[in-house]
Amino acid sequence: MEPLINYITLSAILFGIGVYGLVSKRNALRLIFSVEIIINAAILNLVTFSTYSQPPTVSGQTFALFAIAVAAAEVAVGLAIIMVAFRLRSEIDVLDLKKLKG
Amino acid sequence: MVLPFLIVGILASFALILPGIGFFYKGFKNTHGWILSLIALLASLALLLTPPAYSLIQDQTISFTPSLTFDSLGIFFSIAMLMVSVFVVFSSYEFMKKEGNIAQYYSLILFSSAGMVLIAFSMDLLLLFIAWELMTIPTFVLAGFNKKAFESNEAAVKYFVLGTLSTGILLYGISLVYGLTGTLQLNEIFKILSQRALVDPLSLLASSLLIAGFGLKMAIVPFHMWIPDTYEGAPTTVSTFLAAGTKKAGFAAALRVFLIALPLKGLLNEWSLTFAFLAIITMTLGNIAALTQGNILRLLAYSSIAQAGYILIVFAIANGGTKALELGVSGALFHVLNHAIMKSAAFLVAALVIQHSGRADLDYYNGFSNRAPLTAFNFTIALLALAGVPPLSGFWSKFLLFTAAIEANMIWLALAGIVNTALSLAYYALIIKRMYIDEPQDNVKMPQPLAYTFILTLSTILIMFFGLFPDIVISYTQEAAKALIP
Amino acid sequence: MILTPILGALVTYFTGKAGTKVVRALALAFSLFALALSILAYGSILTENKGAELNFVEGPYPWIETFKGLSYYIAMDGLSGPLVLITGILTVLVVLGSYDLITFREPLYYSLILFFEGVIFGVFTAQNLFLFFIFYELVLIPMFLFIGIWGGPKRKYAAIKFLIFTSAGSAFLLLAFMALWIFSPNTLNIPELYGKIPFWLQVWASFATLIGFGVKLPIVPLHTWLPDAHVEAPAPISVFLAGLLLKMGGYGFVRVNIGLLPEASRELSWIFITIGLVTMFYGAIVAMIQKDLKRMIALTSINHMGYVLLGAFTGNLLGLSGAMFQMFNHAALIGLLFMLSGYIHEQAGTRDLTILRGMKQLMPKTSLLLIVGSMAAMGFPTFSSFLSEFMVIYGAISLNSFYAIAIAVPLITVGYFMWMMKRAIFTPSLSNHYHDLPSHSFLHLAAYMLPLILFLAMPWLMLNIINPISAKLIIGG
Amino acid sequence: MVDIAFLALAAFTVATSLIALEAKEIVYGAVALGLSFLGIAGFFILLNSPFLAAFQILIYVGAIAVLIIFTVMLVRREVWLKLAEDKGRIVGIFGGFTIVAIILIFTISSQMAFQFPPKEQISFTVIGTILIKDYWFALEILALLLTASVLGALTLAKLEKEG
Repeated sequence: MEPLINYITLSAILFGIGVYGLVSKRNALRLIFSVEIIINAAILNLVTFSTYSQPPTVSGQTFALFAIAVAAAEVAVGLAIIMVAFRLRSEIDVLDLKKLKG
Repeated sequence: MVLPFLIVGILASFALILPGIGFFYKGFKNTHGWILSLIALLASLALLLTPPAYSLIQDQTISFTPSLTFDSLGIFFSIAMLMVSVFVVFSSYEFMKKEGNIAQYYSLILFSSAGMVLIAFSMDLLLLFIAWELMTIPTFVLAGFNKKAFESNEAAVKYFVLGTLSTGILLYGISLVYGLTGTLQLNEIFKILSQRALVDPLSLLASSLLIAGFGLKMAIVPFHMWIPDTYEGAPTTVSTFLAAGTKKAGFAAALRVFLIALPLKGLLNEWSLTFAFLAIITMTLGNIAALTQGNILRLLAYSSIAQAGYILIVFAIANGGTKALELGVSGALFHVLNHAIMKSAAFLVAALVIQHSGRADLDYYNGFSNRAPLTAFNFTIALLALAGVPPLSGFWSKFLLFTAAIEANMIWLALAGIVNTALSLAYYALIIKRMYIDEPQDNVKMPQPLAYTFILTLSTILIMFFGLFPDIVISYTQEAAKALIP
Repeated sequence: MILTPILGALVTYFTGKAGTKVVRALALAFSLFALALSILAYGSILTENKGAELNFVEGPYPWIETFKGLSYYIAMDGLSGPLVLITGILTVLVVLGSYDLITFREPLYYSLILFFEGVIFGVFTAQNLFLFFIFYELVLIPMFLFIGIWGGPKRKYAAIKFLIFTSAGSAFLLLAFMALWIFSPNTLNIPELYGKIPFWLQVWASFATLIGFGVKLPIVPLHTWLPDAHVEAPAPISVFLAGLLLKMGGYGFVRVNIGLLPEASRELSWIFITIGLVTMFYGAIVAMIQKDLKRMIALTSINHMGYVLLGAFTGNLLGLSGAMFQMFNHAALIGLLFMLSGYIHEQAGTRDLTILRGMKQLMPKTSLLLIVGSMAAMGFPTFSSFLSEFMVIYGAISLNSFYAIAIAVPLITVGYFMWMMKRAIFTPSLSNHYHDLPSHSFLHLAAYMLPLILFLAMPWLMLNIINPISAKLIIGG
Repeated sequence: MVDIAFLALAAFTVATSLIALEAKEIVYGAVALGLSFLGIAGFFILLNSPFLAAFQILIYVGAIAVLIIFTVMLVRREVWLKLAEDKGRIVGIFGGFTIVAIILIFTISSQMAFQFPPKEQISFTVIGTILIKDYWFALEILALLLTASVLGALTLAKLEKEG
């Protein structure tokens, strides 16, 4: 087995990729991709810590279970919102959504 | 201990029944949904306000699960948040006259309220997280509820992306806390962490991530960019719910996590400075941005950011000794309650105007006092209370917070707060000026529907009552503060 | 006592639909009732010679249990007595004076006037710092609306400027009071705080109150809101503004700085006195070059309030009593001048001193009043304002003979009032369409002079009430 | 030290997530995202959590990824298929690296960075016990949450009669 740091590094990299996507992408779907990658990094963290904790506990895995289910619910709602957006207009580029100025 | 279950049970069952009725019973009307959801909310509120509820606080024997607590802090937050829900539902009556999907609208509000109540009572990160999501997910839908309007949809998209981001960040922070301690119970986390000789640097990272995660809801400054857009675009009653309700839940969660699980000696210094810095930035930026807005919703959104800055003071003074903390927590709780009332009232006036005229620009408010005298008066009171003019309720809570800052030897923080309060009076006064002094473009009387008038007058009465007799609330918040501080 | 006008305000507002006559009558009735109350109170303090003690004490009733410091505590002593009296007088006169000058939205106007009166009573009688602060802040709201709704062409700007300046000032005040509260969490009742505040805190609090009260007074670098507010406000409101609002600053200095922070006031008195002198000179000199009659009068009041600051911090009986006396006198005389400027503006259509002329022929009654009022403002020895200015200057000189330069100020004042009168009254006019005052207005305006003459003839009426309290304040305790 | 399986999986996951963001065609991006979820499931097996792995494949790969792909395909007829030029790429890369660096700095300075997993492992069946014993309430709330989100999603996705 690896030392813990390898897993944390991996999840950190995934987090970083998510942040990169959030900052640089301007498409609603890609933004959702980025956020999903971040959530996955967090879930990976949870499971890792669950296995590595001393003495071992499973509450991390339980949490991961819940988190996965919640993420599914969130994505369902998010995609419904995207569908509405799609219906309203064919463009869903967030830059174009900038009718409301920040 | 039964009470949280009962309340969540009531809210959830009504939330489940509503769309069921709406689906099967074709004659389902706005009035029905309105009455049913009001019954659920008022019943829950009544349960929280009855004396037996308080005797239960002492009785910790009946417990179904260790992840819930039933303390005065939770009761206080639930009361404040349920009040907002009542306000919102009450005034939605007018809004929903024109909309479809009535049952779903009320049901989602009830779901979200159940989530807020649960957040206030959770003592376990898992439950807190689930409750957080139960509160958040329905609001995504609510923000985009007006399916035919671009603005509403844009608001929903932005809110959704930022909302899920906060979920992700929160999850990451929680995972680190879990990795450090191997447990999710807030009490246990504190116990385990405080036994360690050294403070693990990871806990610093974890708390920053948690600040960011909660901060997205609380409207703290670097995470505030979605707020004005969303509040402007979403249906205004929903904006009320977001600004006055779910934001408070963010504070409830943050108070629990930061004051119960993470008040570590080695961390406190970094924390207080970070939070003090965030508080100052948040209030200053919020107030300055509010000064330049020409849209009432954006103005209120920025002012709500500024108000979040005041509440943040409580986290900044965690290092300042028990007395300061007690003052601070009690001030923060009071401010949460006040802000819930004042902000709801202010947003609801905006909602009323938008429904009537479709206009959210400030120019429409010129000469408003002639067109809708009672509404204008109620609005004025709410704005003055937001500005912290004595002896309205908003003054006392700010006063407690600033005093706490002085007590904790952070006079500069108190000074920043006071200067900001004076600054904020400027843009509130500008609105009052428009309403009472400027000439209206037209002198058409604006209808003042009964539901709105009732709720606005009620809020005015509450603001004045809490302003003249703040003792009632403060004695309670102090008790809650004592419960929270070990 | 405070409740009467506030109650009156509510009643007046809700009878608004019954027509303006009813509203006026009601407002007058309530203000007369309040005046009667204040005369009674004043009289009983005077006759029983209890100026140094607290009379008509209400409280302290604990208001907020958890804030130990805050209680409802109201009382009158020799310091508040004259100010309460002049508040009562001015309110009646302002209500009377508004008949001609205020012509729209009367219900709101009169109810705000009564509300204002009640709050001012509160300021002058509160014996608890918090209570004081609450009333102090509350004054802003009616004043903001007065200027904003019934003001002149630039009223919006003036109202906002006024609000921002004064609310920023009170922010400092709040900070000072909070610091005092943290130091003494159990009470903020003024009588109980005497002599219990450590010196370092006194110094900090003094600086905070210097700004806080200084904005209201106004002291010189913080005065810029005043001319704008005065010029834009309608004449009756200018009377309130100069007659009562400015007094809040002076009252605050005496009550809080001299009373609660005596050591710091003594040590720092040179700062306050310097600022007072600067304010006097500035007010006098700038008033000299004004073209607008009303703006000139406004700047005069800055000059006069400088006396208050100077007198209050001389630290001797004469100066302090003089300052208090000056506040009372100034309220009456400035009221007359502002009302006059209002009438002149209405009748002559201008307040521009370069245009205004020949009032002697065209408006004899007005001219008479203007001469009399100017004499009072100059400190001419026929009015009690002479007495108070004399007391202040004498007190200052006896402290340090350098302060003798203060004598120059009345000279400047005399100079520009003379110039004004020569210009406006005695220069022959070019046109002749001005109308003189109706005689009821003349009577009403003359009523402003009553207290000035009365208290010159019988200064003991005032000094018997003031001297005990200033003696007590100077000895400390 | 480092397991080959770990390395390979890590490379796979990182690569697929990058492709998910960078693919020209958003459909390929969606597929890559699904694959990256699959990679995460692989780590769960490496971490002795087969139950979680199964769950991840079921929900994330089986439901979420498929849902996303469906949405993408549904909407693909439209103009927004091609991405606009991404302007903030350099800022984005910088932001990503900063986050990675911060997390790593904090982790390396932590005592637990070089921990190894304890010898004894708890069977995943314990999860069931915990769910029933400690988190039954959270489970119920989760059920509520799912209902709420289904309700919300249906409300939004439903076509209104007027169009």
